[in-house]
Amino acid sequence: MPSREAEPRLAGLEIAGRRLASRLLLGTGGFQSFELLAAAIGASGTAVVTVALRRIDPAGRGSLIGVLDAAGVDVLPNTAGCHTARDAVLTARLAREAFATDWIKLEVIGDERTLLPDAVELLAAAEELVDDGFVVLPYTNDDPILARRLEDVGCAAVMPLGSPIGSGMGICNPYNITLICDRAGVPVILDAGIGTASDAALAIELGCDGVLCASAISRARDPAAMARAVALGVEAGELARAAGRIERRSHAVASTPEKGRPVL
Amino acid sequence: MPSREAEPRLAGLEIAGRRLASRLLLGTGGFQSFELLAAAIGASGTAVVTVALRRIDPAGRGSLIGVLDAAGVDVLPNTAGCHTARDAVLTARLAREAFATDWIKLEVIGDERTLLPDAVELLAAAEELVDDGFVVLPYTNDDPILARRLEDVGCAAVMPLGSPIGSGMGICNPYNITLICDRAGVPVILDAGIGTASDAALAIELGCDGVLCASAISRARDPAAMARAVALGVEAGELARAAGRIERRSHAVASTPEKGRPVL
Amino acid sequence: MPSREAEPRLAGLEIAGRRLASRLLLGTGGFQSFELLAAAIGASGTAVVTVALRRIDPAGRGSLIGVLDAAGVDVLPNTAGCHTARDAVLTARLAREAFATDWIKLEVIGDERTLLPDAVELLAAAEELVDDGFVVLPYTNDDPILARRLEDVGCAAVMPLGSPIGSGMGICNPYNITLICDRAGVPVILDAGIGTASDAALAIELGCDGVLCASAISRARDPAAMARAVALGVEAGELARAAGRIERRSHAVASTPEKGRPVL
Amino acid sequence: MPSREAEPRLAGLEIAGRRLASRLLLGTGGFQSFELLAAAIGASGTAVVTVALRRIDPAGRGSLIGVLDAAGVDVLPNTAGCHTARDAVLTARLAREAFATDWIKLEVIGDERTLLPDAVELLAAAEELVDDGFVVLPYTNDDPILARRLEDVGCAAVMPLGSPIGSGMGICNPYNITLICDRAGVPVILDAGIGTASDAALAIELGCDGVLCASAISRARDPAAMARAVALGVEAGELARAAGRIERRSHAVASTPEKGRPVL
Amino acid sequence: MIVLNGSPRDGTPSLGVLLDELGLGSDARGVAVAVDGEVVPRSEWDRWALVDGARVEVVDAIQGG
Amino acid sequence: MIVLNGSPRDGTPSLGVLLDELGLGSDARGVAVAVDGEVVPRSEWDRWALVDGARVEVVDAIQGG
Amino acid sequence: MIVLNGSPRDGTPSLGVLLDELGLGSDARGVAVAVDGEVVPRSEWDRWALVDGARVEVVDAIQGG
Amino acid sequence: MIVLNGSPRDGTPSLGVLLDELGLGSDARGVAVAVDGEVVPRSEWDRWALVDGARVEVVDAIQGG
Repeated sequence: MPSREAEPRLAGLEIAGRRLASRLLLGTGGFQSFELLAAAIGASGTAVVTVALRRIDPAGRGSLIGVLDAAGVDVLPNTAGCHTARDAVLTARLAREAFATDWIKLEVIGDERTLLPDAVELLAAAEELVDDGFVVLPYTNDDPILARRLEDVGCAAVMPLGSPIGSGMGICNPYNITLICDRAGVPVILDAGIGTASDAALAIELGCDGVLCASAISRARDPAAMARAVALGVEAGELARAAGRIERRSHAVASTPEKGRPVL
Repeated sequence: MPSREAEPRLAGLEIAGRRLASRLLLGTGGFQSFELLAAAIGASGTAVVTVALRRIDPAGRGSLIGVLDAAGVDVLPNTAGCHTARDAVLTARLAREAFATDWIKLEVIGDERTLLPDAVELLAAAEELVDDGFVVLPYTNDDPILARRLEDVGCAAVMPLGSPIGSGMGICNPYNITLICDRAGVPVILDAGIGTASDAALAIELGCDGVLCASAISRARDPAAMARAVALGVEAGELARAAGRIERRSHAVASTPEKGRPVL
Repeated sequence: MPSREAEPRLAGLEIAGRRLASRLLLGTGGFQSFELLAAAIGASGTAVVTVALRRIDPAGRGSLIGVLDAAGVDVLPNTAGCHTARDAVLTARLAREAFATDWIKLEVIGDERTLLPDAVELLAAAEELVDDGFVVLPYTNDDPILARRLEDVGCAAVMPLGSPIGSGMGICNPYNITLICDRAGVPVILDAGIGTASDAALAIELGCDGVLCASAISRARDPAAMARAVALGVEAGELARAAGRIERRSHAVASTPEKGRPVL
Repeated sequence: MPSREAEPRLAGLEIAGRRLASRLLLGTGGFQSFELLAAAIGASGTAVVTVALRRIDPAGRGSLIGVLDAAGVDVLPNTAGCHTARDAVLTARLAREAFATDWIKLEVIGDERTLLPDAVELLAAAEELVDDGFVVLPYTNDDPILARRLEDVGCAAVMPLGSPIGSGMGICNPYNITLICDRAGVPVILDAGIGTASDAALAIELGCDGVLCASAISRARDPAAMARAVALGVEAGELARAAGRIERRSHAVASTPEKGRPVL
Repeated sequence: MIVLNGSPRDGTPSLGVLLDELGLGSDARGVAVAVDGEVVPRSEWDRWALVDGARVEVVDAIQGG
Repeated sequence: MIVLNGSPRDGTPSLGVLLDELGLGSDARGVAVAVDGEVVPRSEWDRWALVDGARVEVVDAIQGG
Repeated sequence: MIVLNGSPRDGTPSLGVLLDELGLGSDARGVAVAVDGEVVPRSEWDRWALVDGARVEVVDAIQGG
Repeated sequence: MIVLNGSPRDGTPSLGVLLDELGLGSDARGVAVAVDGEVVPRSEWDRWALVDGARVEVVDAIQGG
């Protein structure tokens, strides 16, 4: 078996010059306890987890940051819930203060029901944040043109959805994801829609450089086991893509030769 | 993460009372050299590989058996190329003599072009071989009724196809595979059609107990890497199924709570 | 527009030398009243409807036959509910007496839950009924090999399912249906699984010669409207197939030339 | 059968207060001759066809307008080939002068290879053209948020793609099309990707109010036959949607009652 | 005693008498008869004798399939 | 000199003269004209003056999408 | 009066005092502050004055997607 | 004459002799023999007689499926 060391592209994901130890990014939303979160982080092998900002609870601050520190992962703040470029930009700036990072997972959604991104606001926010020095990772839809425009304004990666957040429907339009990957000059991270390990493997096989997964793991019956499953799926997909799969054929190809068959 | 020891079902596949160390079975057809075959066996972690019987080449016998011995895997002979129950039964008996095993991967095909199994001849052959003391693993189509009848006549497992042999189309009808798995009292091994790692993961997630893979590995650009990829896919699928995936929903479910969003 | 007269293949379906005025066959099960049934027959334009046989209700015989006579359609009795070749053969003989027809829609199911056909019993029954002079139209699964064997024993048509009876899932495995159509020497009638008009159109486009539809029509909110919809779908599919569709391409092809675009 | 008169929604498509006699719009690109174009228009029953503007050929002007006049159809000019809002707005104004119509099919594409729309430029152009008094029908991607924003700025309809122009891949993401239809307050016209009649039927069944079809018809082997096929597909889909289809079920539902089966 | 459509019934009438009672003449459309697993041709309904314990199935057309 | 549909052309005729040469009257259907990026209303074709170097685009209806 | 996270609150303390009351020093991790739609850099928390009616948002890290 | 794997061959050797010629002892792994459609158990290779015209199939393990 070819050693993974021999294949630099298998060595992990690089975003904005920073090498991540894993192609799997983990969303922290939805875990029922810090223990389950910590276990899932460990099982996933992830190096980066997302967090959000909400009004402080004066009654008692959680120890989320402590948990993440103990797990040794970096924090990627998001702008979840923002509907306008203005909101998202301000939220990103708050996040920079809160976490001392200029990385931001940019979310600008179009409505509460679908949580789908708003292309126009998203692009405007991305441009402003890039100008302001942020490393912008935008959650986007599966439109190849928008993905390229996000790259053109300087985003460090693009994060197209497979299907709506939390839906678990997997990748509704693999064709579009392939188009995005084929033309991207920055890493493509499949974000949203993953339901299970095979979805993650498929994302990588289609050409994605990474996968961000939240609900599929945090809301699984056994989050840590699913974290490990998705991590293995990512790894499987990565090896499979590098291995050069057979082409799909609409006819059979014998795996045992006909020649020499005895006449009995 | 729950230890795999704690979950007996993760400990491997058991057929006819024999525990296999891996849920992945490897077909040996299509490898360009014994070296590539040996490397793929190693990378796959498989415990069982298929072989076929053809008229002996007097000019020089290969060392296939030696390679498989060295790899420490068991041999599962097949009846590839047989079109009738009679042919398949005789071939199985030859195989029993050749390999000193009563395990047989039973193939009775309907035509050369599709290599699809012939339901009637397959069932007749299975019944006769079971009566003759064989441990019968039939390559079958994705018909749930035929799968159950094969089980009813005493087959030790059923091996439905995902799509035609060597086609790499994956699982054309996941619904039927699910039906087969839901109702099977013997192990279900997805045989034929696997093209890449995510297909293997999906097979296990749908409920299959194992996967048999030949062309997807042997004809990949890098067979050993693909062997490892498919093995990881199987493992990923296994963990994911045990972890209890989220349900598919046709609407979004926020992974970040709306409550407490600041007004900026 | 090419006249339909100019295209003999558009003139209808021919089975066992009998030309049917419509490619749509209608199942009579599930209609809530004879009035709805009569309206659906009219709206569908069908020439053949299926009926079943059950123990007579001494309290009062229905006027089903009268309704069908008034509608001017031929009766195709079925063997619904039979699990064995013996049962099905006897039921077919009862039907011959009851309806003075040697046409039989042969159903031999494997279980009550899936209502999927049992390949072995089906083929045995088909062979016996053909020998007994019946015009046999077997309800079969989507296995191309079984379809060919049914043809080989003398069936006048083959009726593969798209998905289970009454499920409305459409055509789960279009690949198999295409294989069946490509190789059939007798008419192929898609039976079971149709949910709506586009499913019927697709069946014909894939190469089927006809469609049999029951639940999709009889259990629709407005059965007569759905009957007309499915009939139009069949006609649309027929014309489309004859018209020679464009190939699927994975890239765009401009429908407006780029040449001559003004510079504004 | 319910009369179509009794169902106002079956009476056709209304855009910006103008009732169209057919839900099918025809693109004129790709026809090999005016004769084929005229035949397809007739066979399609369409009331509206698209045209484009290109630098005049001094050697000899065609009689396209004459053909369309003779066919009695209205002209819907497009802005095909435009990459920026500015270009598209200017082209729309040229079209208004050329055809004395304020209707415009707005296309602003992101690149030549995919011909996919550019969300940001499209929305900007739409807003400007609406302000300028145009009746704007934008060719858009399948993003539900963009569709709503186009409606919000005053577009008279939205025209999402099923798949790239001329690809014939049908509807790649039915889920998104359903989302768009469920929430639209203006007519939704499926534009681009249709390959055959069943695709058109499906579009309407998903909830679309109309279908625009060019290459599938103009590049079919027999364009007029395909025009008629697609028109029937649209009509079939319309009736089927109104008829209230059965739900999809993952299990069988007998169409013949079990009760009263004789014991033979 | 005979068994008609699964229900025991006293007496052992001829098939013709039994069908008469059910109001079924030999021109009854959509109807067929089996006795002890054998189909009785319509033309023989009148003269077909039933033995004691005969299982008679009389079936009629219903909506189906 | 003007540029007509991308091709340089000697002289600086009025737009009306230019269109006459192309055989296009103000009733020409499917035709439109832009000069230097501005659409010229059909009603003003006759009296529209062209300056030296003007870029004139004259477009016609073609089959399209 | 100021508005802290949407709730009116008597008095107009300095931001530093307000954060002290919340137990937040300038080394509080995962916390950020905006006043009237402007983010206040952590280094200026101590010396930032609040005007009457100021809208203060103090946010904390939570689990999220 | 016998037919070995489809090819006619002069003489009628015993099976043991024939296999010896092919270099196959009874411990040859992956090999099996059928004569006239009947599988010959390995233990009987040595003593199995061939009749004139016998169809002998000798098969070996190959890569497959």
